Amino acid sequence: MTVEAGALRRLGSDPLRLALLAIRLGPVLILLLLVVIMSMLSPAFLTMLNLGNVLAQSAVIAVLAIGQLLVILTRGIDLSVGSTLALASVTGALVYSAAPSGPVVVLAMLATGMAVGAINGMGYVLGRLPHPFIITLATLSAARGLALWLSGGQPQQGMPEIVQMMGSGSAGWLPYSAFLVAAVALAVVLLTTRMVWGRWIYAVGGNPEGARRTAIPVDRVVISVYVLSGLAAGIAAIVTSGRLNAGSPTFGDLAELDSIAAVVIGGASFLGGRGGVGNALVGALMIGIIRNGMNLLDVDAFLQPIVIGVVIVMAVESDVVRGRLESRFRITQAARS
Amino acid sequence: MTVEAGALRRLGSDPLRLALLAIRLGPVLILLLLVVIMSMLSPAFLTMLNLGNVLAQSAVIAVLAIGQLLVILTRGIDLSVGSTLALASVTGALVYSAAPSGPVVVLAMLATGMAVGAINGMGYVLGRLPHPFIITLATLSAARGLALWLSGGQPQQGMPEIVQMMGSGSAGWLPYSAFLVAAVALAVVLLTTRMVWGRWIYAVGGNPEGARRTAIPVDRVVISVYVLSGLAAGIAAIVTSGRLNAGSPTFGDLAELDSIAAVVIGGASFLGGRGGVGNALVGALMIGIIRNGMNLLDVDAFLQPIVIGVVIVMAVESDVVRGRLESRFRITQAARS
Amino acid sequence: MTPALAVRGATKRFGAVLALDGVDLVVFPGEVLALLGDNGAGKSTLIKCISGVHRLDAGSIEMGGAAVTTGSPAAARALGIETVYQDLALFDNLDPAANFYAGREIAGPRWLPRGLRLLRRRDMSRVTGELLTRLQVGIADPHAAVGLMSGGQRQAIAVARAAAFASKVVILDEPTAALGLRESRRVLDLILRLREEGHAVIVVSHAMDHVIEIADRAAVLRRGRKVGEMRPTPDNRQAIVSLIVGGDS
Amino acid sequence: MTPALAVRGATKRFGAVLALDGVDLVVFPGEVLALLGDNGAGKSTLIKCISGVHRLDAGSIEMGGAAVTTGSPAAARALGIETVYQDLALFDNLDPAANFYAGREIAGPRWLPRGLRLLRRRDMSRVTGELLTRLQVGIADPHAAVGLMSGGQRQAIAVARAAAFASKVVILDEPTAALGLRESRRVLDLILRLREEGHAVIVVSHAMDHVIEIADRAAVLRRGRKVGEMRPTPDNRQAIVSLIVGGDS
Amino acid sequence: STGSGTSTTGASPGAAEPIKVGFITKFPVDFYDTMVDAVKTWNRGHPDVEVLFGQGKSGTDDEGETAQIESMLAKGVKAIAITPTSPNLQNVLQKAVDAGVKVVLVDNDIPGWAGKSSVVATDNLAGGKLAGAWLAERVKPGSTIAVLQGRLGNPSLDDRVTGMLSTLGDGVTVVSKPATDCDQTKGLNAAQDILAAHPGIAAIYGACGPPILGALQAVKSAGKKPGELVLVGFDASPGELKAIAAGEVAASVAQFPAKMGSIGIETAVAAARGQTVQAIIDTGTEMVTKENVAGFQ
Ligand SMILES: Nc1ncnc2c1ncn2[C@@H]1O[C@H](COP(=O)(O)OP(=O)(O)OP(=O)(O)O)[C@@H](O)[C@H]1O
Ligand SMILES: Nc1ncnc2c1ncn2[C@@H]1O[C@H](COP(=O)(O)OP(=O)(O)OP(=O)(O)O)[C@@H](O)[C@H]1O
Ligand SMILES: [Mg+2]
Ligand SMILES: [Mg+2]
Repeated sequence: MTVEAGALRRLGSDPLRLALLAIRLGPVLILLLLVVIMSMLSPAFLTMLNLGNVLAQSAVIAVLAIGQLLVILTRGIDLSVGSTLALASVTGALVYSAAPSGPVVVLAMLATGMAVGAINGMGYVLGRLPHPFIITLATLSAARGLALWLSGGQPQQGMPEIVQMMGSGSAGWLPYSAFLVAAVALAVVLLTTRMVWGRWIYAVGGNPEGARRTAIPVDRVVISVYVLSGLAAGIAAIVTSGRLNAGSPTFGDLAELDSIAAVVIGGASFLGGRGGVGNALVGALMIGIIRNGMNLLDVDAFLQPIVIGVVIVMAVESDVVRGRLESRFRITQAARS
Repeated sequence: MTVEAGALRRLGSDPLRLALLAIRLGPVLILLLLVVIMSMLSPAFLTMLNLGNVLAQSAVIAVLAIGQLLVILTRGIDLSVGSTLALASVTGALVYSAAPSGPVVVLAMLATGMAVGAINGMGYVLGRLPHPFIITLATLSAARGLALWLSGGQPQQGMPEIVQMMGSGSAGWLPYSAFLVAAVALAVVLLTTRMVWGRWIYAVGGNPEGARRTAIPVDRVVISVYVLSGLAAGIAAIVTSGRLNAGSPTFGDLAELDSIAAVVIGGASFLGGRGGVGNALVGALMIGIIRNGMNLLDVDAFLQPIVIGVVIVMAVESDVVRGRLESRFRITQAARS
Repeated sequence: MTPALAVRGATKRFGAVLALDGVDLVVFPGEVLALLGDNGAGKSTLIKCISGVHRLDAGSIEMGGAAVTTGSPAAARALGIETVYQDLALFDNLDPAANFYAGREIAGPRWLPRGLRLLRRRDMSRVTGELLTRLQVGIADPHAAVGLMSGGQRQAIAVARAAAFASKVVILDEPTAALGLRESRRVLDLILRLREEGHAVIVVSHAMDHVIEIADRAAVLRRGRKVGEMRPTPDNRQAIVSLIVGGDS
Repeated sequence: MTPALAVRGATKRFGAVLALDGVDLVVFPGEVLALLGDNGAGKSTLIKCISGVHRLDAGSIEMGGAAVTTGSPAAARALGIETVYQDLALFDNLDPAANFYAGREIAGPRWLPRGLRLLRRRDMSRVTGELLTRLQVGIADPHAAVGLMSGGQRQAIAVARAAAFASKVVILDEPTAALGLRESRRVLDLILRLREEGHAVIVVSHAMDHVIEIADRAAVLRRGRKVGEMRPTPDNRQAIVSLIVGGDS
Repeated sequence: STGSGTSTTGASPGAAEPIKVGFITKFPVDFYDTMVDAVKTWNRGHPDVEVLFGQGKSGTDDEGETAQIESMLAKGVKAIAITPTSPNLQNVLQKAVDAGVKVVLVDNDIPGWAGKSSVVATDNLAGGKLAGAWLAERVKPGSTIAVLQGRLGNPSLDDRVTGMLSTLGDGVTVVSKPATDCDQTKGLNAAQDILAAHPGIAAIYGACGPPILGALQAVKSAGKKPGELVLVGFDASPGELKAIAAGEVAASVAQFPAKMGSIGIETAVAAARGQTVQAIIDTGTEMVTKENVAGFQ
C-alpha cells in the first residue's frame, strides 16, 4: 500500500492542502471578490448600515434557499416556496387580527408552511407523480390563490411584536434576521453532515433506487425535505412579514426562482446529491449583494436586469475558471513533490 | 428462441396492442377527458369560436413548449424563453418602424430568438458551466432588460401584415397560428424521430458521457437545442406580436414556467432522454383548456389559481392511475393468452 | 430440515417478455446454491423478486417454512435477506464507509429516533477500512466518492457490505465478475465462511470453476424456466454446461 | 514492424491518487495484448487515456509510428481506436440498434449534412439483430430500451458494437465479465477473428484461462506502474499471477 | 346623470331583454378589487344586466386579458368594460367592436384607438403632475429625491413618473429611480439601499402604493423620524391612508376606483343599448394629505 499511503501523506503537504481547501471554498472566494469589487465601486457599500441592509435583504432568500437545497439534494424541486411564503404571511396576519398573540401567530405561520410542504411531499410520493415539478407547480398556483382569497386580495397590516422584531429588529447594525438565518443554517448543517436523516437525504439524491434497495425509508425522506422546505418558507414569511409589518398575498413573488438560483449559483448540483448549506448561503448573499449594488450605484432601471444577468454568469464562470486553474496547479505541484 | 418469438407474436394480439397504444396515448386520453368535462360544464366550450380561441391561446405555449422539449430532452432547461419572446417582439417592432417590410421583420424576430439561444448554448457549453440553469437565468434577466431598454419601456404599436396574419388571422374558425404550430410540430417530429441529429439529442439526454465517448458531437448538439428553443421563442414572438399587433418588453412574462410545465404535464421526462413533440402539444393544450375553462365558467379570480393547481395535479394523477391499471390489465391479459 | 428460503411457482412478466415462468427454488441453512443460466435467463429477475425489488406476478416465497411477502427491499431485509445486486446499487456521491452503512448507520444516542441520531463517522470508517483490507482491495483514498472508483473496487465494497450484514439468506449476483484474481479468491473464501456460519447463500455466477469449488448444489434457469438441478462436481461440469446452453443450440 | 499503437511514459493523477506512473505499452497489428492487473491497478485509466476520455498528465501516444493526440473520444475514434468501456457507455433510453449505431447512424441521402440525414432504421435494426444473433445473445424485445436489459445482454451489445466498427486498434475492457459461457466463447472467437483480420487488440481481463487462450502477450500493471510483460502460456500462468499480485502480499 | 340614463333605458322596449356585459380588470390587487366590488354593488340594483367578470394575472398580462376578451365574445357579451393593460389590446378589442360589441375603457386609455365608445379614467399623467407640483412646493430647491418606479413597461405606471418629473421643476434632482414592480418588499429593499447611498435625500415618490409602504419601513429602520423625509405615494390604498393619518406618509394621489367601476359598467350598458355616451369621463385625481385623509378612509 505504499503508493496509496504515499499519496495520502502528500495530501498532508501544505500547498496541496491549501489547494484542496480553496476548491471547497471556491464560491466563497468569488463572493469575497464580489465584495471587494463592490466596495471599490461604492463607498457606501462597506458601511455598517449597508452591510446590515444586505444581510436583512438576503435573509429571506437565504432561508428559502436552505430549504430548497434539501429538496434539490434529493433530485427534487420546490416551485411553491414563494406562494407558500405569501400564504403563511396572510395566515399570520389573519390569525393576529383574531388572536393577537405573538407565539400563536408564529406557530400559525410555521404550520402553514409545513402544511403546504406536506401536501407537496405527500402528493408527489403517494400520488406517484413522475416529478415534483408538477405538484409544486400546482401549489405555486393554489397557495397564491388561497392567499388572495383569504385576504380578499388586500394586504393585511399589523404583525405581533416578536414577528416585527425578527424582521426589522437589529443588534447594532446586525439585523436579528441574520441571527435567524445563522440558526437555521446551523440546524441544517447539523442535519446534513451529522445526522442519519441527512445522510439518507444524500443517499436518496445519489441513487434513489439504490436507497430503496438498502431499506432507507425513501418515501419518508422525500416527504420530509418538502416539509422542511415549507417550514423554511414559513420562517421566511416571518422575516418578510416582520420587515413590512404586514401579511400580503403578493409577498414572495418569484422567490422560487431566486431560491433555486441561490442554490445553483452557490455551487450545489442541480442534479442532486452534492452540495451543502454553505452553497445556499453563498448563493443567497451573491444575489443580495448584486441587487444591493445595483441600487447603490444607481444603475439605470432598464439596465439593471442586464447587469444582473451578466454578473451572475461572470461570478459562476470565474469559479469554473478558478477550479480549472487549480486542478492544473495541483497536477504540477504533485508532480514536483 | 421460441419464448421470445412467442412473446412477440402475442404482442401482435389485439387487446395487448390496444393496451400498448393506450399507454402511448395516455396523456391524450386525459386531454380528451378534460375536453369532455369542459363541454359538459360550459355550452360555450365546444363552439367553433371558442375552439378557435383555445387554439390561438395555446399556440404560443405550444411553440415554446416544443422548443423547451428539445432542451429538456438533453437534460437541460431554458428559463429565458419568455424574455427572448419579449426581446424578439420589441426588435421586430423597432425594425418595422425603421424598415416596414414583412419578411425583414420576421427574419429579425427569428434571428433575435436564435441569437439569444446561441448565447445560452455557447455560454453553457464553452463556459463549461455546471448547469444551463445559470446562463438561461442570466438571459432571462438580461433579455428582458434589453427589451425594456430598446423600447424605452414602451409597447411599440404596429406589426407588418404577415405578422398580424400569423397572430390573428384565421381560416374559418381555425386560426392561422394553429397551422403554424402544426408546421413547427411536424418539423420537430421529423427531427426527433427521423433525423440523425434528433437521435443524437436523445443520446445526449440518455447518457451525456456515453455520447461523448461514441464521438457524437455533444457540444454542438447541446448548443443546437438552445438555438432551436430560441428560434421557437422567435416564432412565438411572431404569434404574440401578431395577436396584439405590437411589440412589448412585457410579453411572455412567466412563459418559461408555462412551457416547462406543458412539457412535463404532457408526459415527457424532466430528467431528459424521454418524450416527444406529442407530449409538449398535449401539455400546452391542457394548460390552454384549463385557463379557457376558468374564464368560460366565470370562476372567481381569486379561486382560479386554486382550481388550476388542483386540475393540473388531477390530470397528471389520472394518467398515473390509468398507467397502473393498464399494466395490471396487461399482466392478466397476457397470463390468459 | 426446513429450507431457509423456498420459492414456489415464481412467475414474472415484463411487458411481452416472460422473464420467469413457474420457477421453484429452495436453499437450506449452511448451503451454497449456485444459480446458473445464460444471459437473459432470468437469474437477476428471480433474485430481485426474492429481495423485494420486483413483485412476483404469481408464486410465493417462504422463509423458515412460513409464507412471507417481500413486498419491498426493506421488508426483505427485515426478514433477513441480504443482497448484492448485479448493478451494485452504490451511491456514487458517497464515500465507501457511507455506502457500506447506508440504511443502517452506526449512530447514537440510542434514545433518539433513528433518523435524528448522530453519525459515528469514525467508527464506520474504521470498520469499513478493515473489511475492505480483508478483501485485499487497495483503495487509495478512503474518503473519495465511490463513483470515481474502479469497477473492482466498487464491486468489493458492495460484496463486503452484504457479507458484513449477512443474516439468514445472502444473495450474491455475479459477485466476482469485476474482481481480480486475489480479490475473487477472498470473496470465495468469504462465501465459504458464510456457509460455515450457517447462512443460506445463493450465488449467481458464470464462472464454472468457482461454482464447482464452492457450491453444494446448482440450479439452472433457461429462458425463465428452471431446467434442472445438479451437484456441481468436476465430473458434472459438462452436464451442467449442457443444461445451461440447452439442447437446441 | 511499426506498432499499431505505442504509449510512452503515460502518467495520470486523480487528486491524490497516482493512477498511472510512466507506463510504456506497444501493440502490433494482428496482435492480441492482454492488459492485466489487480483491481485499481490502473488498467481502465490507461485505456481511457488512450481512447481520449482522460487526458494524460504526462507521456505520449503514437499510432503507426507517428505521434498523435487523442484529446477527445471523437479524435481517438477518428484515428481508428474503437473501445468497449468497463461501464459500457450505453444509452439506457434507446434500443439496441440505436445504441449500436450511436454516432455513426446509417442515414441518407448522402448529399445532406450528416445531422440532417434521415435514419435508415430498418437497415440498422436488421444488422444489429444479425450481429447479436451471432454472439448468441437472445434479446426478447429488440425494440425495448437497453436500460431494461440484463447485464449480459448489455455487455454483448457493447462488445458487438466495437467489433463491428473495428478499425486499427480495438480495446476491450473486461468484455466477458458479465457474459455466460456460450456468449463468452463467442466473444473470444470474435477477438481471434479481429486478430486474423490484422487489427491490434488490447483486452483487459481477470480470467486467466481466457488470457492464456487468446493473448499473444500480456502486460501487467501494478499500482499504476508496468511491472512486466510475458507471453501467456499455461506454463507461465503462475509467473503471471505472481506479477499481478506482487511480491509484497 | 348616469343613474338617470340607466333608468331611461329600463323603460325602453329593448330593456326587457336581459343583457350580458363583461367587466375585465388587470389583476388581483386592492385597487381593482375595489372597482369590482363597486360593480357588484351596482349590479345588485340592476338585475336585468348579467355582468361577467374576468381578470389577468399581472399589470402587464396582455395575453391574459386577450384570452378573457375572447372568452367573453364566445359567451356573447354585448359590451365590455375593461381596464386595458396596454395599448397592445386594441387589436383584439377592435375585433370585438367589429363583431358589434361596445367597448368602454376604464382606468386608462388606449390613445389613438378610435373603436372605443368611451373612456372612464383618471389621467395618470395628470395625477403625476399633481404629485410633482405638490412635491415641488415641499422640498427645497437644490435637494435630491428618489423615485420608486412601478413595473417597467406598464404605460400607466410610467405616466405617473413622467408626469411627476414634468412638474417637479429643475431645482430638484432625482438621484435614483429603481423599478419595484409595485412590490412592497422590493420597495423596502430599494429604499434601504438608496438611504445608504444617498442619506441626504429629501423625498421618495412611489408610482404605486406598496413600495411606498415598504419605503416607510426603510425610513423607520434607518432611524429617521416620520416626516423628516417626505414620502408620496400613488393610489391612496388603505395602507397608505392609514400611514397618512398617522403622519408617516405625507401624501398620496387618490384615484376613485369605485367611481370608475360603477360609471364604467353603466356606460358600457348604455352603449350596448344604443344610447350615446360621453367620449371621455374623467373620474379625477386628488392629493390625499393628513388634512383631508378622513374623507377617504
Ligand atoms: N425491468 C425490466 N423490464 C423489461 N424487461 C426486463 C426487465 N428486467 C429484465 N428484463 C428482461 O428479462 C429477461 C431476464 O433478465 P435477467 O436480468 O433476469 O437475466 P439474467 O439471467 O440475470 O442475465 P445476465 O446473466 O445477463 O445477468 C431479459 O430478457 C431481460 O431483457
Ligand atoms: N475519475 C477518477 N477520479 C479519481 N480517482 C479515480 C478516477 N478513476 C479512477 N480512479 C482511481 O484510479 C485507480 C485506478 O483505477 P482503474 O479504474 O484504472 O483501475 P482498474 O485497473 O481498471 O481496476 P478494475 O480491475 O477494478 O477495473 C483506482 O484507485 C481508482 O480509484
Ligand atoms: Mg443478471
Ligand atoms: Mg477497470
